[in-house]
Amino acid sequence: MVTLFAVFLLTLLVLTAIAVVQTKNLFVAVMLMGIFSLLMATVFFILDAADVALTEAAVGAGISTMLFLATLALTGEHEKPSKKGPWISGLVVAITSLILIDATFEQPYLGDPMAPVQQHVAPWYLEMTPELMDFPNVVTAVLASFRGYDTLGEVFVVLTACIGVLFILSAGPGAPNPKSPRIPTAPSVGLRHHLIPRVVGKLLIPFIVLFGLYVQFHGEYSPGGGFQAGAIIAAGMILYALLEGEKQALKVLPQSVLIGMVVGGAMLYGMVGVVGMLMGGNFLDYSVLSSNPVSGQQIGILIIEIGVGLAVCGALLAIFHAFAARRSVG
Amino acid sequence: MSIYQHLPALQVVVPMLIAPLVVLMRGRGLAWAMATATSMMAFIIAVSLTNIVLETGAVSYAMGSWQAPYGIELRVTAFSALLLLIVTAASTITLLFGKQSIDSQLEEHRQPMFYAAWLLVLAGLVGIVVAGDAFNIFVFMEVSSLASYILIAAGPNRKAMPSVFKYLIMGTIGATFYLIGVGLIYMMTGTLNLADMEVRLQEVQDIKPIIVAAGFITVGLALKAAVFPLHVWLPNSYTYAPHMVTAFFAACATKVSLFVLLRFEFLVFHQNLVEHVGHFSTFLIPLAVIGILLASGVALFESHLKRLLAYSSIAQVGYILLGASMATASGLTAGIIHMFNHALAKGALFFAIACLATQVSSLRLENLGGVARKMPWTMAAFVIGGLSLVGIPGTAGFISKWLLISAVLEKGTLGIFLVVAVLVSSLMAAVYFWRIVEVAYFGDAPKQSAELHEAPKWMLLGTWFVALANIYYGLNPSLPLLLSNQAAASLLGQLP
Amino acid sequence: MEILGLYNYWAYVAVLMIGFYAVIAKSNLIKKLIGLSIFQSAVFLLYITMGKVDGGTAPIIQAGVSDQIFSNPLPQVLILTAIVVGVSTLALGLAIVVRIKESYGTIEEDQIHLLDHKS
Amino acid sequence: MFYVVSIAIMLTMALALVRAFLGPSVYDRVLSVNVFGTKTTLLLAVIAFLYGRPDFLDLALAYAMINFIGILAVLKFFQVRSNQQQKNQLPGDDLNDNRD
Amino acid sequence: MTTVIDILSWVLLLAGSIFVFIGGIGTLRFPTFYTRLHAASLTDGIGTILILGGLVLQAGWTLAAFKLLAILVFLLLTGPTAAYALANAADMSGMKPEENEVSEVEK
Repeated sequence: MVTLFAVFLLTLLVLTAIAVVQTKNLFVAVMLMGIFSLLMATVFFILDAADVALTEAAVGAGISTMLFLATLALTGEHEKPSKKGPWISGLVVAITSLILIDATFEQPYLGDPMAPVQQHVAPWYLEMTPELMDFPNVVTAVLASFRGYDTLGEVFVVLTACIGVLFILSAGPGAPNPKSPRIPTAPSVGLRHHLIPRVVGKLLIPFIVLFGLYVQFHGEYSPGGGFQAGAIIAAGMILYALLEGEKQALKVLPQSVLIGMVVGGAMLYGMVGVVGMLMGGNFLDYSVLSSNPVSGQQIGILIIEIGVGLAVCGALLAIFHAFAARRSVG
Repeated sequence: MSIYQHLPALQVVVPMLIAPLVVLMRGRGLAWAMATATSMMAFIIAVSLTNIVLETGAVSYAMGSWQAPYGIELRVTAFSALLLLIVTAASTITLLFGKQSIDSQLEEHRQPMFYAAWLLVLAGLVGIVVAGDAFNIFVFMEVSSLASYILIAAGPNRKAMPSVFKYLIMGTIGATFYLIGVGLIYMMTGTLNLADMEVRLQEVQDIKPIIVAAGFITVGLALKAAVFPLHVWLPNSYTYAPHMVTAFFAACATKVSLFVLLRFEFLVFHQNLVEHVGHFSTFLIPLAVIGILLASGVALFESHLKRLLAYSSIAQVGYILLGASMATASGLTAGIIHMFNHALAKGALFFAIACLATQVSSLRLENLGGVARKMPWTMAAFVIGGLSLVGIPGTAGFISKWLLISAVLEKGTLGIFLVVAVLVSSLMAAVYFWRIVEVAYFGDAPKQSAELHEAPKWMLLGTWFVALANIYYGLNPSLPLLLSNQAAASLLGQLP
Repeated sequence: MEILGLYNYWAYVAVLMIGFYAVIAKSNLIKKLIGLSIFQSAVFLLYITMGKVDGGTAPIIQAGVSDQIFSNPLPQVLILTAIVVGVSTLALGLAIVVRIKESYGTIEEDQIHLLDHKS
Repeated sequence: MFYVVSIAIMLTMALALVRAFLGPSVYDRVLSVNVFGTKTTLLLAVIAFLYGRPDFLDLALAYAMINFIGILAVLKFFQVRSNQQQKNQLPGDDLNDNRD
Repeated sequence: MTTVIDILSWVLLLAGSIFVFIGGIGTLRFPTFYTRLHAASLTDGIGTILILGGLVLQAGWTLAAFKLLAILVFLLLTGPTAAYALANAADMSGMKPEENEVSEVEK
């Protein structure tokens, strides 16, 4: 029955994707992308991927939409009709999709418990996590420890994106002056004139941050963890910037502090690995952090999740501010 | 636990963890000094790893002490050692000698982030090279790609932005294709570890998802490696990037993708897909040959020096691929050693161009009349690099051309055609270099030439260092030859 | 139910190709990035689909409940990473688009092409 | 029973989606995104019960938050845009120009 | 006792679904933006209360009930705010309630 739900939602998903590509108004496309992300997240949830659903909602529907809107405010929202003939692209796409569809017929059915994926490696994680880590969320265990090196790489991808956006937007005619960072007037007003959203929004910000902290520190027991928490807290702080204006938000959390958060978070993660190395284990081996390997794992995972949360929150906020503080040119 | 056991991890971790600190460096030249020192450290680690690999064979390292396939494995073989040497050496030399060029192209307040991105490219590339896990390769591919977009976007010309956007789109498509391929393999085998994949694929060989996965991985990595006809992002990106970035990328960026491609083709797919060798060769030999000839042809008529060399790079990717698609020990050795020799030749050429660029306003051919009379040392180094690229005896390029031709000749009649193609393209290379040399040595000086001086001494030193390395490894190719031989043997290890 | 067992895969192929089409056929740079997002999302769907087990539940072990079947945690971990990579790429791409708009005055690829060849 | 509720919510989602496709004004699209977001929150809450895992209600809460922030971001976008138009366009130019 | 609570909760859930669905029809079928907003936001409010209320009865005195109430409070605060903000934005942009659908066609 629930599979049928997924079928229904997937159909909506495909229709939404078509509508996104069809529309000529980029703002509409971004709104539909928000719906697309929500649908995708719901499908993930139905397919038992609670952590992924949380991330997709926070990142896809939340952060991406805001980044798109901040860009649209600078670039305009109308797509001009392209003179490019769609035929060659259509052909490439058609051939590729035929190949992929053809391959699906030899793939295991949805939910097949005998599929190779369910036989190898994964059962080991499910079996060993309670024993080695002593907490219930296997996704967190795999993310933070068994494949912690991937997650380290992921934190550095975020760091790279943050450096990149700040670097790219530090030049050009719309860049804030490097000597005296002057914030443009238009976005700095915030939503001061909208009393009701402002009051309600300000009322909710502490709860959003609190919820973010809950997601951060409860990530070993329920869906969540550093990345989701970072995205949620960043969304809360972005709400503050929307309500009070960029100027005020940057006064509370200046870019230098945000960069410090990113660097600090990434370093914290890396340092846990290095400490593990110094204490006689391999890089990112948390078992050696304490005399008891299980509590060593728990300490290590707690610290690196904090690092992930700090880095992601700082990076997403810094990226958002870099867009929002830019003057629109021409 | 001695430090030597941790070297595979340190190789990646050192540049990666120092990169965020570089962002915070505000003093004059401090960011540069830190990045250079880190890069040197990475080079030293690469040298010691190479020694260990030559002594004891492949090294494996379990991240977080979780054994593969449950944890992530790092694996350094002779092949990866060679790549590590290329990448870290290219980064170190360009950073060490290239400061003046970077200073002239980038405002000081943006430099800390630039150098941090540089270290992240380095960390990403070595991360790919030492990774033994298919998904980990994807993660580090993204670290290095995102950071390389930053470096290219640092180019002063406004055209840098559209070219880096094109690179971003195509690079992401390539990475996503790779991810689809890995997903399909994972779906059918349940593992992500490359060595484990090799074993478990035997049970499910020749079903469609695996064949499709092989196709997607090949196409995705070919996109990243700028294999003809998926090269369209490369010329503009190389042209408008800062000169030192071009020198760095031309020496190693596409080769790392080729390295992953070869590892997948030979280690994962070869034993497990019937006729895979045949398919691989039939697909790639024509692509490689057309790529070599077409790119060389375009270079013949190109007048912007950097774009000319960028097209030549595409042709060189074709050589590497041609060697590899022979699927014989000699062919692979030729392809692999060409990675090394091409890095030397292109490094010298782009270094010389950076020297030129400190003096002349435009790198178009018509602007360079008589420049050799004012900058004799720079142009002499350029000529050495050019000779090496053409494959004149006594230079490193000759070694790889020689090995390539002898490997190709083993193929019988087909080989003769291929030899003709290689010779024709070498001739074309000679012609386009002659065009530059002719203009630079015998051309009429443009009006403003009175102001021209020789390039800064320090940069010249770097240029000559690389240029002389071309000659050194042309006369004494034992180290790269040894590594490529071992690499080829390990790639073909289990083949009958 | 048999035939529906592959529906997820078809949906992923459809979404993948819609995104791919937008990336290669559209001239507007933001539309390309939107297409890229769709394209990457489709891969997420592929991975999550293969991890589902019939009658399973999310891989978070419940205290006091025995004999539970869990879906596969590994694809979920991979996709968490991939989502982060996706949004990072998107942010970088948007920053580049902003700079292109400032220096060219347009975000249409064919117009940028024209401007480049005029100068 | 939970099935009936989820089906009703999903049908409503479909209806909101149709409204999002049809428009006609941009505000209609924003409205349907909002409706869609609330319905997703409810659907998640119901499915959490359907799966017998009420600990997943965190997700529904997160969706509600993100949805709200998204709507305010859109509001801010409208405000910035109308500021720009006041600056850039001739007075008397219609601010409600949603035409392509 | 449990059956009474069960029946009550079913009634609430069913009523909630009906309201939500009616709201969906209203969003689709009403002629102008403001009427659609009206349909959506009003039924959103009552539908949310009923459905989440029904779920609370199902959950009993657990952490889940507390979370449901938190969601309820959150939705009740943000729903009308979002509706107000939207109406305000539309109004500021010059779209007037008395206009009929013909004048606001986008494409």
